[in-house]
Amino acid sequence: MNNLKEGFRYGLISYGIILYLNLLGIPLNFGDIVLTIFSLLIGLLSFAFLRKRPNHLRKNLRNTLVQGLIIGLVSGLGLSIVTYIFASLQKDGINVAQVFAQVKPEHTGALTGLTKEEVLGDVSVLPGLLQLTLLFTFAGFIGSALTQLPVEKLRKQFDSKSGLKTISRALFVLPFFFYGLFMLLKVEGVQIAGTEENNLGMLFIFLFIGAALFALRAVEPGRQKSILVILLVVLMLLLPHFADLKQNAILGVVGIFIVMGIGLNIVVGYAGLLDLGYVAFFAVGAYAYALLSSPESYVVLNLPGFEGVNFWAGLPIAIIIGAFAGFLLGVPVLRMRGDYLAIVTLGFGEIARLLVLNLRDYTGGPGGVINIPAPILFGMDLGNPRDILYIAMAFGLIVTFFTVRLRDSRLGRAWIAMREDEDVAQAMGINLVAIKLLAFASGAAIAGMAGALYATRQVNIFPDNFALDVSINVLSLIIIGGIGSLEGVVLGAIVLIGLPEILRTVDEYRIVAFGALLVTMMIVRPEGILPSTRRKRTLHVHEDSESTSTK
Amino acid sequence: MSKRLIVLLATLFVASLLLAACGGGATEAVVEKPAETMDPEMVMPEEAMGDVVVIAPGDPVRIGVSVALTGPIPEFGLDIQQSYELAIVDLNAAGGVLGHDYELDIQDGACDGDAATIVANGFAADLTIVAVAGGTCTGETLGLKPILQEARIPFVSASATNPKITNADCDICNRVALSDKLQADVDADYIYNTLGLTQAAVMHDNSDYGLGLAELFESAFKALGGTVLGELNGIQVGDTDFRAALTLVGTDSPEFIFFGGYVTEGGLIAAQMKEVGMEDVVFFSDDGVYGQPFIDAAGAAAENAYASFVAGDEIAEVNAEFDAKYEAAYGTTPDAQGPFHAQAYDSVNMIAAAIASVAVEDADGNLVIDREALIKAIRTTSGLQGLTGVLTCNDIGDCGAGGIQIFQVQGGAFIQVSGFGLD
Amino acid sequence: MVVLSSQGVTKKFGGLVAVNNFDFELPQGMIVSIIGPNGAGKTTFFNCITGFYEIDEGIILFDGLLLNGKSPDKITRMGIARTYQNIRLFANMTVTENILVGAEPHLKSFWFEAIFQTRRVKLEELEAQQDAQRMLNFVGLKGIGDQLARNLPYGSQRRLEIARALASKPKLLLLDEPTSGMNPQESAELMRFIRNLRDELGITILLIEHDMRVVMAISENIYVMDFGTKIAEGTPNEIQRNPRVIEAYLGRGIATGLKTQTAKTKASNQ
Amino acid sequence: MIAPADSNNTLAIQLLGIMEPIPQNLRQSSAGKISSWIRKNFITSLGIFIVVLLIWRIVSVAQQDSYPIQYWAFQLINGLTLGGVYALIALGYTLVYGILFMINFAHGEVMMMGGFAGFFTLQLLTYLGWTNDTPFSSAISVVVMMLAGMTVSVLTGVILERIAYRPLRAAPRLVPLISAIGASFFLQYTALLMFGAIPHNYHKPSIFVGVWRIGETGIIISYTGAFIFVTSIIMMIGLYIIVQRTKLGRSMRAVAEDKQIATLMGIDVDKVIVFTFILGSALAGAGGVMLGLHNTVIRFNSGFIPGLKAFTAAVLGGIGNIPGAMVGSLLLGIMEALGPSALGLPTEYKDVIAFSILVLVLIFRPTGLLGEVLSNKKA
Repeated sequence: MNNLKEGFRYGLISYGIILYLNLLGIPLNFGDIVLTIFSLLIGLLSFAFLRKRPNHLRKNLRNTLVQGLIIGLVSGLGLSIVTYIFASLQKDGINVAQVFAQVKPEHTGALTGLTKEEVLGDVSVLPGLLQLTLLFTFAGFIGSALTQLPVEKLRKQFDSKSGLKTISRALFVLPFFFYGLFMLLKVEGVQIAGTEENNLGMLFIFLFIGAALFALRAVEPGRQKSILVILLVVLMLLLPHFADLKQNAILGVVGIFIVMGIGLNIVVGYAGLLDLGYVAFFAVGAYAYALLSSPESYVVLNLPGFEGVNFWAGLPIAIIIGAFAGFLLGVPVLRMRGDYLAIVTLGFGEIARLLVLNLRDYTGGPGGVINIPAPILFGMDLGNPRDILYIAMAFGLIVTFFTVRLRDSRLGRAWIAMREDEDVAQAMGINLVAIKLLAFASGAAIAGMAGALYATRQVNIFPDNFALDVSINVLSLIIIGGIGSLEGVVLGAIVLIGLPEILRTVDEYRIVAFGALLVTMMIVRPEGILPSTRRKRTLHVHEDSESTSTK
Repeated sequence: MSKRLIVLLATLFVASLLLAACGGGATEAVVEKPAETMDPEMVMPEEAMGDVVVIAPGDPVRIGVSVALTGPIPEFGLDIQQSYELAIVDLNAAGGVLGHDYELDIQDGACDGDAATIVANGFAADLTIVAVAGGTCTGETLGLKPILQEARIPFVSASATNPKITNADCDICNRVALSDKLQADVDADYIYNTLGLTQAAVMHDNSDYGLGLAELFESAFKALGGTVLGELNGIQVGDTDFRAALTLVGTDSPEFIFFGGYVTEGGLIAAQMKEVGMEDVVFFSDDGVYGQPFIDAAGAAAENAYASFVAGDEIAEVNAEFDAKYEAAYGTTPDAQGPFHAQAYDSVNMIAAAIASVAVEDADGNLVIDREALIKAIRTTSGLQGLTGVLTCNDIGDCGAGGIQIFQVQGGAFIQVSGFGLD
Repeated sequence: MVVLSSQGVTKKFGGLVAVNNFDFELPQGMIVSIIGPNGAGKTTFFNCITGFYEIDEGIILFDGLLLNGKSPDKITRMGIARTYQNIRLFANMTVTENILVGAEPHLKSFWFEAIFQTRRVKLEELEAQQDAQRMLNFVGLKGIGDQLARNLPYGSQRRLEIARALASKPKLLLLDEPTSGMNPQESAELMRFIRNLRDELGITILLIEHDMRVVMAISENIYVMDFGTKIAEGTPNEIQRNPRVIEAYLGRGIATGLKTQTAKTKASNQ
Repeated sequence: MIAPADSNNTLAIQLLGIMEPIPQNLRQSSAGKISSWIRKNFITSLGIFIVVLLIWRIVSVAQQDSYPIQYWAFQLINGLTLGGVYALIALGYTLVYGILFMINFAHGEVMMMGGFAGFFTLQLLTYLGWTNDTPFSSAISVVVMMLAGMTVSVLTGVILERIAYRPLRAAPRLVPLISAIGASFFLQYTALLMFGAIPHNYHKPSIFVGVWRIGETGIIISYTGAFIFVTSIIMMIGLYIIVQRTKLGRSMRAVAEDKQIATLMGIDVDKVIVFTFILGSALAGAGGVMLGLHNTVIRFNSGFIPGLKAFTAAVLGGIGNIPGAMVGSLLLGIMEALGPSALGLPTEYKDVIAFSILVLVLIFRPTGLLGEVLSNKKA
């Protein structure tokens, strides 16, 4: 009996997930293949649930198979009942979509194999639902049967030395493989499924960069590594030439976020100051350059004889003003700690945006600043996405250089000491005021730099571009990537900024997936995908030592 | 449940969502396309690279769409998108252009310059896009503008009304919507001369559209001799309690409130006015507020509120036909969804008419469209019959037909109270 | 010569007077202990010296200079270093890094020099690293410089904390219950080590200690605190015989119970 | 470059060289007492300077355009209502923070879910004709809506805790915060996909349609506004009693103090935490429904801005402190309502004012108005 109960519970959970996806409108957007997808999912769920049970239960074949059947049956019946209710309502002319926006007749049709007219007409949905239930039950059964495979044994075999060697070799080769795939798309006549070759190419680029980061980490320092680095750098430098406009545009945004991530990493990762208002400095940099350069800005219009600066003159000004803003905002928060610091910086971020929005006589208000000139170097207009990407890459390298040098200096040590224990750090003779302000100011200077680049890339900037979600994105990307780790910033930016751009056409699903990804990552790998080695140890020790006091 | 199990579930979940995100499965398998259906860009005649778009026989003519499916006014965006789709269905039913169908490449411009930049770069990179319909909002359209101009792709916006959109320097910028300047003038004139109100309070939603219109209205109303009390007072999109702001505005005892902004906030302001002692104050707003969603949002308080909107001179019949088709296809009336459907339908038709006028068939049976000729053809559109009236572009790309008319909510529906169509 | 002196130091927390009118003198090169029951205000007095708490009344002088109102980092720079009762290392930094942080007061390079790696920075870092190695050797932590501080065994963590304090080359070292949690053997070893510090480096040492064997064996002068006030002062012999001290420690108990009693209280926190 | 050997370094000098060398010649500052105080308490002086500026501004504005006293009273009432809404959400924030020391960033979304549940219940009840039938049935329908909203919010909150927070209980602060941010996005866009992007408009049950007019003063109180204010006060008191007086409240406080020891005392920590989430989410659900009734609109992002403001309010009052959340919320509401007219600014500045007040308060009291006064240096 216990057995059935357990299976029933798993079944309900599976049903919950299926129902959620159902209400999210997956049948509507997928059409007929939705049944295949759902069945696969049920199979996977059944497999996952049943594999996790203790060994003696898992080994019991009959028990396992029965549970698998129950899981499939419960979710199948559950979904059928709901679908039947929806179908009846729809037949009665009640628009279910007024409550659940995605539950339209087509949605019901996709689940039952009928057309919209048939659902609304007098064709019964019951045969379709029977088929659905049977399919799910079968899927649950197969999933449970799969648990009997000797997975552990296979894995053990793979984990042996030769397996590891294969992996590290694969890591070495992977970036080149993806680069190859990307280039293959450029070859005349070659097409890879679907109409979105552009997005597929983009995906290969991201895979290339990601794989390159992993490969670099896996390879021991030495001649091998130097060769790898040189090869990868050359490929990276060539990349913008092969990519098309949209790909370069997306990479450009990713680049700008990488620069910002490196800056915020100083504040949050090294100095341990939780800053939720980082966008303020980004906005300051962007507006500083925009107001000084756009022929339609308040400054240029009201200063007689002033025609606006070019990008290379505006950039240092933006950086300095950004740093100054960081210094200024740093002063009042010197005494605050933890969550109070977080909310005050968040407040500053909002204040910055709202001031830009409301001081419309000077900033252009909601109308923004338009016609911001492109960077010009030796008479060349560098405003196109490819050149912007090159500039972003250059900026990334420069700030990485600066950050690494700072991190390894006594200032970096002082930051990390402060993050570890503020009081003791001060008792060691560290001037907390100075290093906190330095952290804020250097982070802000980098954001200012990114802001100027963003402004010139966008041509027009608006206050809405500097909302809270920018801060949240940057914070999330350094945490997903691995806080305190510079490769992590790159990877985080690709995962959180780049990938969603590919999926932009499919609107809101990407943000739901983004939210789910953040939660999942925090549970699975709180230290990030590519953690800095030191940080990784912190988080795991915290994790396994629940016995230490939680102060 | 163990932690790892949760983890696994969560992973599955993400995976399935991502799968969902991939839509129809753009990345299902790697296959090599047969040579005869090669990508159009590959068969482009070498001597004409960049200047013309060559479309192989059987391939569609592709029009990019930037539309606000997310952001502050997704319901308007959806309305516009559905109208674009209807226009394409009608055009293809009428035979397309020289045997080629039209096809839309719909992207979410999110009512935001940021998203539009990426969308526009995508269009610029895709050499098969001949023209763009959109964007929905002013900021979005300004984001499209520099990139499309560089790429020589003309656009026609259905709903971006800010005066900044079109100017003499931009030959690819066109719109069917009427400029806010015109709207502000008509509104001010109607209020001052027809309603006889002179004491105004002006509010806005601090968006480029709402604030821009509020400022234009303020100057137009003052020019007529009216008084604008106090400063322009702004509200924030996303807030829902505007009583404090309205109380402040109410201290000056205005005869009416002019609100520049969108429908949700407009509806809430109209409703909350009654709760702060402004029962007798007239609510007057703009084309961002016109439509059924306003009446839903304001409820009973919507009665007697005014909104201005575009109305053409000979629209009734064609519009009824369009409304019927729309309802059949999407299950709601266009007016319940948003206001700009007629403009959206017209803008695609305008693009199609221009394409039809410049497209030629070459010796190999390919369709050839010259980009510069298309830009010129759109700009010189003249006398095109549309849902909104007769479309004729002026030299800076304002092509809107009809005129701004005033509507009032009477008995739970917007009733036209000025201009053509009234006898 | 007196290194550290206080006159009338008073520190209040709300209604509670943690340190009350405390007068204190610490001659150069001596090892002096402060003892007292839990909550007597010993650690609070440490915190007053190191600038952690701002004192409400009185003055503290170090080398003839006023410490009142100075921030902890400045006081450390003047030559006072300390350790903590419950070890407070930078747990996620390596052993060497911990010591380098301790050496902060002697590093003079600026952050922008670090960016361009000027010769001065390189030299300074090299020296600091070598100093740190020497320091590790001195405290017997040779060869584990690259380990994370949190992974060290307890005794080594204590040593590391002292090493970190020593890295600032202090004139005065404040040790807050250095032997707590140690067995007698380790304690004895630490005592020798502390005496060496004084003898070889000439560092004046102020101890808070619960273990009476340690206190009596090592101290040259002892201050006894209870309820924030000084109740006795003198050499170990004098203190052992002072009836007020015995009463403060044991209530109305007897002197022979002293050792067992302290053994019980030693691990508990203040 | 060596900073001058002077103890009176300004911030700027400190910035140039992080650490000054050990002073050779330390001497007492010769400057006057005030200037030395300012130097030591630089931040506080900055705060005082800003406050003086503010007062000056308020006085000069008041002389210029003087509003009648009724106006201020009216705005005060508007502010109290607004604050009441913030309070319902802020109480949940502060409760969870008080027990778990984590910012439940998704709390606003929990409220939004309740608002949707309330909306659909209202639709159903309107269809059944309850809402406008008799005052009694109308009142019942409000109660049913509230219950529906609370149920859905509680479900959301509990699932959230189970999936997104429980596995992270021992992790460092940033980790649950990011998880909560993820959950916030997830819930928001789930609502967007499930219920559509289009705003849903509440139609008030008849019992709530109407306003009180106070004499000839022109002051108007809407029924819903009064309802919100009174409910939030009652809920605050109820919550306070639960936490301070009941056995469960004692367990909650024990868990807040030390989870390990609470376990040793025989307290089921998981249960207590789940209960905390139930309480907080129920409040949020009630808040969501009331917000919907008051402002008549709910949509997928309805939770975000109120959530942010409520969070601000909770911090303003001292996060973790129940009366503090109430005080902070009301203060924030009042500042938003009164601020623009008091400072002579257009209404779009209300959020600037709100966030500036937050910063200002935290400058003087780094742990909020009623937050426990941790000596900012713990030994």
